[in-house]
Amino acid sequence: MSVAQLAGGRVAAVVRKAATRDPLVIAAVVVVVGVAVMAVFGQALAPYDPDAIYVGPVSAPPSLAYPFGTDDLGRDILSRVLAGTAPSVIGPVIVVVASSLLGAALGITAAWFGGAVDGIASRVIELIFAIPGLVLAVLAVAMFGKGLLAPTLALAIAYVPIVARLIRAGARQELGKPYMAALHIQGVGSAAICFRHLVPALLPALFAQTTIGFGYAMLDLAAISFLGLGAQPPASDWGVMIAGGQPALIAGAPEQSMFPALFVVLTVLAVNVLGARVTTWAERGER
Amino acid sequence: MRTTRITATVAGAVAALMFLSGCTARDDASPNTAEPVDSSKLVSSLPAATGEVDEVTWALVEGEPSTLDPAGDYSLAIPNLCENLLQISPDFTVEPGVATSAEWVDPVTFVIDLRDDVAFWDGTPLTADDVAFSLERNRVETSAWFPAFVLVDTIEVTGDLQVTVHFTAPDSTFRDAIAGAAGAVLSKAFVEQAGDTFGTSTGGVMCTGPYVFDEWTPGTEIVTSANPDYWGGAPLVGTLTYTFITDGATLANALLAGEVDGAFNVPPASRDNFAGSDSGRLVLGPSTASYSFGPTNSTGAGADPKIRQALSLAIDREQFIATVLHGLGEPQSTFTPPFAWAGMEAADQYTAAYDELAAPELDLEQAKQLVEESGVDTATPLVVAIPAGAKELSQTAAIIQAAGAQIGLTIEIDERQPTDFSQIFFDPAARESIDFVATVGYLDAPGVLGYAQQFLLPAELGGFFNWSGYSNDEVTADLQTARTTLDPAASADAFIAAQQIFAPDQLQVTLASAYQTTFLQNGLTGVTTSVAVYSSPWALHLGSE
Amino acid sequence: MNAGVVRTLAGKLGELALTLFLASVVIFSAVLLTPGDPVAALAGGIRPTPELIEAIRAQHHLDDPVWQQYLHWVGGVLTGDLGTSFVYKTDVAALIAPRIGVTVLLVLYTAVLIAIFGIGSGVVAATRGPRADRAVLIGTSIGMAMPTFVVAILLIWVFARVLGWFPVYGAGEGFLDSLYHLTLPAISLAVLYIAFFSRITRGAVVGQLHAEHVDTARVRGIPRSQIFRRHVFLNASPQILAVSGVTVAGLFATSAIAEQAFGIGGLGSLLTEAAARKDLPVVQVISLLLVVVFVVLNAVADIAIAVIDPDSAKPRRNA
Amino acid sequence: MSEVVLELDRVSIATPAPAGGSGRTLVHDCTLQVHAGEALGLVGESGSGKTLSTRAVAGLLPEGFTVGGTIRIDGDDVSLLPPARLREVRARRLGMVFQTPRAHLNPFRTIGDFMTEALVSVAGERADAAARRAIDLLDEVGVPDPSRRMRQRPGDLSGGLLQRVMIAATLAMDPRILLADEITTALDVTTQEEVMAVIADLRRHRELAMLFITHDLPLAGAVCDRVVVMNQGRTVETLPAGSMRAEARDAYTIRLLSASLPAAEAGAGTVASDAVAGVLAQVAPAPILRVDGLRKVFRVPAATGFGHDEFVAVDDVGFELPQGGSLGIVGESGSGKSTTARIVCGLETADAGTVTVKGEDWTRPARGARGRRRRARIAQMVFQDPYQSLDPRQTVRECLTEAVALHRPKASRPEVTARVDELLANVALDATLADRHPRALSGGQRQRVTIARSLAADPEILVLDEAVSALDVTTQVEVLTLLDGIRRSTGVALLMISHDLNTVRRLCDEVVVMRSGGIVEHGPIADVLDRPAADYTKMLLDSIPREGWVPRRRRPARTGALPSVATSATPVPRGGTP
Repeated sequence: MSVAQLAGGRVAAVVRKAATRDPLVIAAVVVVVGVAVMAVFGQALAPYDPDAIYVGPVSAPPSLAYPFGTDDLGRDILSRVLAGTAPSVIGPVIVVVASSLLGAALGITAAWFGGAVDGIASRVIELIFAIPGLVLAVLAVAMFGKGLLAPTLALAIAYVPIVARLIRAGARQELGKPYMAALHIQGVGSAAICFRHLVPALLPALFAQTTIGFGYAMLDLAAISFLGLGAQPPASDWGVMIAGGQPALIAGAPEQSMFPALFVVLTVLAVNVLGARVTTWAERGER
Repeated sequence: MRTTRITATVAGAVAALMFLSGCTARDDASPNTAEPVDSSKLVSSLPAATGEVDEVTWALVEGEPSTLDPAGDYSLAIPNLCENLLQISPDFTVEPGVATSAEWVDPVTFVIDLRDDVAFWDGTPLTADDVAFSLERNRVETSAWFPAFVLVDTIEVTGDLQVTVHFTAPDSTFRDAIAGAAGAVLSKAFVEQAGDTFGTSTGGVMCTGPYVFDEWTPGTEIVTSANPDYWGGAPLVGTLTYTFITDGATLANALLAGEVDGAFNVPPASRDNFAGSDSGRLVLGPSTASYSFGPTNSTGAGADPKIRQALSLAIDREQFIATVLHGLGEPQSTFTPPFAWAGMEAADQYTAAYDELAAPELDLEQAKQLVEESGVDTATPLVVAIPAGAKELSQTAAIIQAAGAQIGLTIEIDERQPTDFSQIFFDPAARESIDFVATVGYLDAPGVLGYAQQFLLPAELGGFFNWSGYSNDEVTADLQTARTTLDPAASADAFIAAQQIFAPDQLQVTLASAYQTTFLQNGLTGVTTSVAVYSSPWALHLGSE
Repeated sequence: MNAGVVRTLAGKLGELALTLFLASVVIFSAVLLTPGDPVAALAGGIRPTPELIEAIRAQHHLDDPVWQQYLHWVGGVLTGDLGTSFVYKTDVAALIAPRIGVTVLLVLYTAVLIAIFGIGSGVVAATRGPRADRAVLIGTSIGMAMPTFVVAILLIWVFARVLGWFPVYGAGEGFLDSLYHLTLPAISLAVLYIAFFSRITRGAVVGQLHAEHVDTARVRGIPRSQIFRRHVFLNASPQILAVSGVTVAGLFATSAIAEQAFGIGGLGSLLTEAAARKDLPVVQVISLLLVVVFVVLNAVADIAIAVIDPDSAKPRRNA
Repeated sequence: MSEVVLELDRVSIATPAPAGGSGRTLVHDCTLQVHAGEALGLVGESGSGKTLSTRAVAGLLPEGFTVGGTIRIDGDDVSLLPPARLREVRARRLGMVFQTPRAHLNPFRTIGDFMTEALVSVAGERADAAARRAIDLLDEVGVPDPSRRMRQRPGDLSGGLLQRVMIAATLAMDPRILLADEITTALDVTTQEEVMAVIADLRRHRELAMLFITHDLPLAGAVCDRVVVMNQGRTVETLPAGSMRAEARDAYTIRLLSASLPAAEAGAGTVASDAVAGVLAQVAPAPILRVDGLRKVFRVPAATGFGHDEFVAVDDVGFELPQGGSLGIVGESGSGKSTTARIVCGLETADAGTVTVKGEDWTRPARGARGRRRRARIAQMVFQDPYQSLDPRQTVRECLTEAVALHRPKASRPEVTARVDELLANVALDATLADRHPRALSGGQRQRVTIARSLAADPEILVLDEAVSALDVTTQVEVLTLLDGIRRSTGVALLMISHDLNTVRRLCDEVVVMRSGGIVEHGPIADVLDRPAADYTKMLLDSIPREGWVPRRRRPARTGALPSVATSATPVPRGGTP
């Protein structure tokens, strides 16, 4: 059985279990699935070409034809929110996937070998930890110019220590348990101990951290776009739309900022709820 | 049950957020009034103030200057500090200033006579030495004002208060140029002493203007105060402080909340907010500013006049003005804006010629045909570069993009940081990856030749922005004649002859001219409200009503 | 002072020095990794002549070996010579110095808000019954999903458009006026962290409420308030302190968002602006400064924890 | 009969009721009376409800638990008292001492603070007077150097000393009755004796009544006047301590009594020693395991705060385990017995000495999985905590299949399945349990799974590291009987590590007594346990509670905390960009 299967099977089971007992989780799953659908099919679902100007009146309030209103160039905000989903979501996904993989690898390596390896790994973790994610992202922008790629990679690195610390602590705790000693004495190979016993034991914590990390990554990347350092026009993620709608906000047309903001908040909220509940259920299942 | 109640409450909270976020009724009228403005109602300056004001805070929309050296950066803080030899009036006529007279004594000799009562802030009297030094400073290639001096042979001090400039050829543009920042007067002793720090927050500047430089707190403000010994009379404002607000929304907030007393170039997007303000007023003035885009390469589609003409035909100017400028501008037929010659002797001649030019029109069919005729490969996307952070230009780019899409051209937008963006202007490599650059340009001093020389002449004759390799011997000859003919009428004839040839080629696709926008708190008056603010001490008459 | 605390202090100083050294290497190497020639940036928009290039290279030691450049940079930073801004051509110290005050004030203000409302609501959630717990849970769920800039523009909208109670631009002058001006920025920065601290506090307090030593105190008849103060909150405080250093240090970075939204000329807005303009010397110095703040605050938090809990100072032997 | 200070009358306790239902009743009927000056033992195995009943008296039930029946403290019905008064009654008349003193003292506050807190805030004494009284009390319970202790924190004191501190603190309010909840369970036998001696003294001097909760029937019998036996939430029987065996009627009580036979009676004539005598006679005396001059030193942080102290865990230990033989290693915590076992199994590396198994040098841990697998087919290990010994994510069958497949790589699927079923049968585990996860099994069942897993390799040596210590006494007997049976049927040699002489006597032929890393005594089980030569062995044996046992103070209490060797990693609090 591969790690992926183990992970998929377990996580799916836990989610299923959680959802049957908890309507809030159902709501969160609906939002997450909805956002995922928007990310994949956003362009197709958009009622108008998101970049086409003057599809409606300029800065119009929400109406039947333009449910979220239009922006300062007469573009349909709903279409833009839909089209902006993918760039808003892909960044955080890359950040959490990359940081989870790197962090888990680093944390497990440190806990597994201990001693000098642990010492070096821990120092690397502390070092990265000492540079706040936003600063690392801004530094990356200063070096490589604006755009989402550099901050995304920078955040992926910045998030590594959080995962690595968690996994290192969890792995040390797990490795200290007698069943690990029993497997060792049995002569089970290191790879088998690691991937069949240790990694599955750490997956719930990793999954929970991943959801929390996703939320933070989304907020951080949106903030970077808001600061004008991220997605560059005409590519427009939610952070850019929120920033771009500010003059209209002052002018009494809040929808240009608020609808994308609502989607950021809803997505993060749903992912957080899901992560928290899955953690609770996973913990209960373990005890 | 517990969980359902949480669901209900979270759902409720989200609904409340949604309610807040836009489903509320508008608290004022539709925000997109973009009524055109009657251009005859534009105001060049507000009535001079009569009352003193202790302190005025002025926001600089262009942001914090990198230097206060007039040769180094364009900042609206500079004209109140450092005067030019001649003064530009709000209506763009040139008047004596520090120089009582500045005239041609023969076709290649220009004599500048100085006032005898001008002193620097530190009390040292202004001498011809200082003026010669100041002009000489601009004769290096790295100066922003170098082009004005290309025909200068030598600069000579010919008296305590007289400087004589010798030319290699007559230069009809020189007098107007030194009314701009090319003629800024600096203290020789101070500049030499300050060295590299001149103009920086630590080094400061030493000039003769109506306001004295006090302090520059980087990131926060520049504080200046009235020069009590100003030769033209001390200003009524005790302390004039500049803050830096580049973000349009923040600026609007600050102005509407009364945190800032005034600003130039306020974003047109906030027009309705300003118009509805109880605390201050939006004043519209004439300007030379215009929105345009032009080619950056001698190869590729951008260099093809047909493509430029096609794009021009595909862009609805009225819609552009309504959307981007919120009605605060008007269509413009060529890159040289009419206000540039408003104060010149041959103004009528220029106006007549301008009126004969074809006004921009919308014709998609013809545009598509031109694209076809041009034979360019429409599969290759064209790249438009714009400076980052300017909402109006990113809207402009989006509009160009949409226009391109309508006539079968794919256009990409490359938003660049100020440093990267400025690279475009001096580094050919930086231009390679782009086809067009969209900008807002303005002429800070009177004169019609500026754009024409830079865009149309061969590089070695001063065509610094002639990146598309435009070359027309007739135009070149006419423009050279216009510059080297001191007789205004003859010079105008030469320019007009050239303009008739080059205008249709749209070396810059001009989209619209923008009015000068000024927001000022009620109770204050006296500022210049035309484009002359860039080169004249605009706060000299500022004060209370 | 307890031996454990001394040990923590000594250990922390060593770690601090090492982390700072490594961080300075990482931050310094940013220049080396940056594509393009720094000379172009240093020349700043002017067409550089060969002589000018030579002069710039010499002035900024660009021809020295990398390690010498590093030593030169670090030496400069240590002696107060923070380098020259690519954009402003002035000493970086002159750019940074006047902005530190407002950012520190903003961060402190925010920290106070977080402490009062975050810890306060966490304690309420943990001790005032399921109804309060639920209310706080809902509040923090939403709070944790509210990005700083969304809170900022909501506040601007409400206060600029509707209420007008607080200024929405600038940092004000003088202490009280500054506090008045920084209220909305501080709230916008605090919301996310209030939710975070509320969660942490609630978890820590609940954990201690069920701790066995609290049973001991209860069976001995110690009054509730005293149990809470001396046994529950005291024992929960290391967990809260542990995230405090990171949080306050992080605030220095995220203050960029509030500073940008409210037009405050602080360190954060300078950092953003410098990054946008690729003004690397400024970005480097501010980054290093933030790392220093982070390391120092974390060390302070660790020492505070060691004072409360001397056992935390004892290094554990790896089994 | 003297006055009743504590009375529980048909007390029942239920968990919080979920909406629309009723809570689970954990204690059905607990009835008992404690008279002034009397010591009443409350005995039962885990889950019998004895601790829950006691916590109900002290007011420490988790939120939402409901109590039925009547609890009277000194005649006052607690359900009728207003909350403030109830707190006062409990504070002044009850003293409670818990199982784990370290967890029950606030680690961040000093001993002095703990001692004086109730005196100041409940009794309203002045701080200096309270401090003087606290020092007197510490002195009374035999805490050496009390004024220095007042400034120390719990982390600086040993478990035995902490338990005395807790006892001293309860005395501050001069209570009528002491609730003692498994107060010696976590302590070594010698320390247990010290603590019990302290309590005996106090009771004599103060006429203190005591409710003594324990799972250890002989201990209760030795220190109490009467014993109440509790089973599955009900008090089943009350017996006079002196004549429990004679008067016990309830089947459960009798089972409990037979499971906890005092060591002196348990060893003689067990089947094990006979069988082994036979084995020894047939097989050549070549030992399967030989340990020589073993030494292991741990570095622990120095008490001064700088540098490291060396802690010698094992010092010059040597013994032999005959093929098919059984050797017990006994000793108190810190004696080095577990470290020795871990070195034998390759979980630790010795600093000096040799481990020889079947003539092969095993001193260094095996390199690589193949080497470990080869050794696994010779030596296997069973750990103390059966739950932690199993991967919580594997079912019993998955766990055993993994082990079988590992050692029989060529076996076909049906063969593996058959072997797993056989192993389950060997440990007498019902096949229906095979698809359960460890959390769904009882402690005894879990330990059977770990034993079955260790048998999967067909080992020749089984190392049992406190393998039954965590189990209830009746379960202990079952597991020990099972191990004995396995030994007889497979001829596996046993190396048994235990602090409990009683269990060692049940299973082993030979015994090694360790103390502070070294061997104190070594010999056949009957010789060592019945005719101990070393004083330490004698003291160990004397410390074991039995009928007629009187706890004595033998030596000054150990003052410092033992260096902790096996420390689990503490999770680091999460920080970062929240």
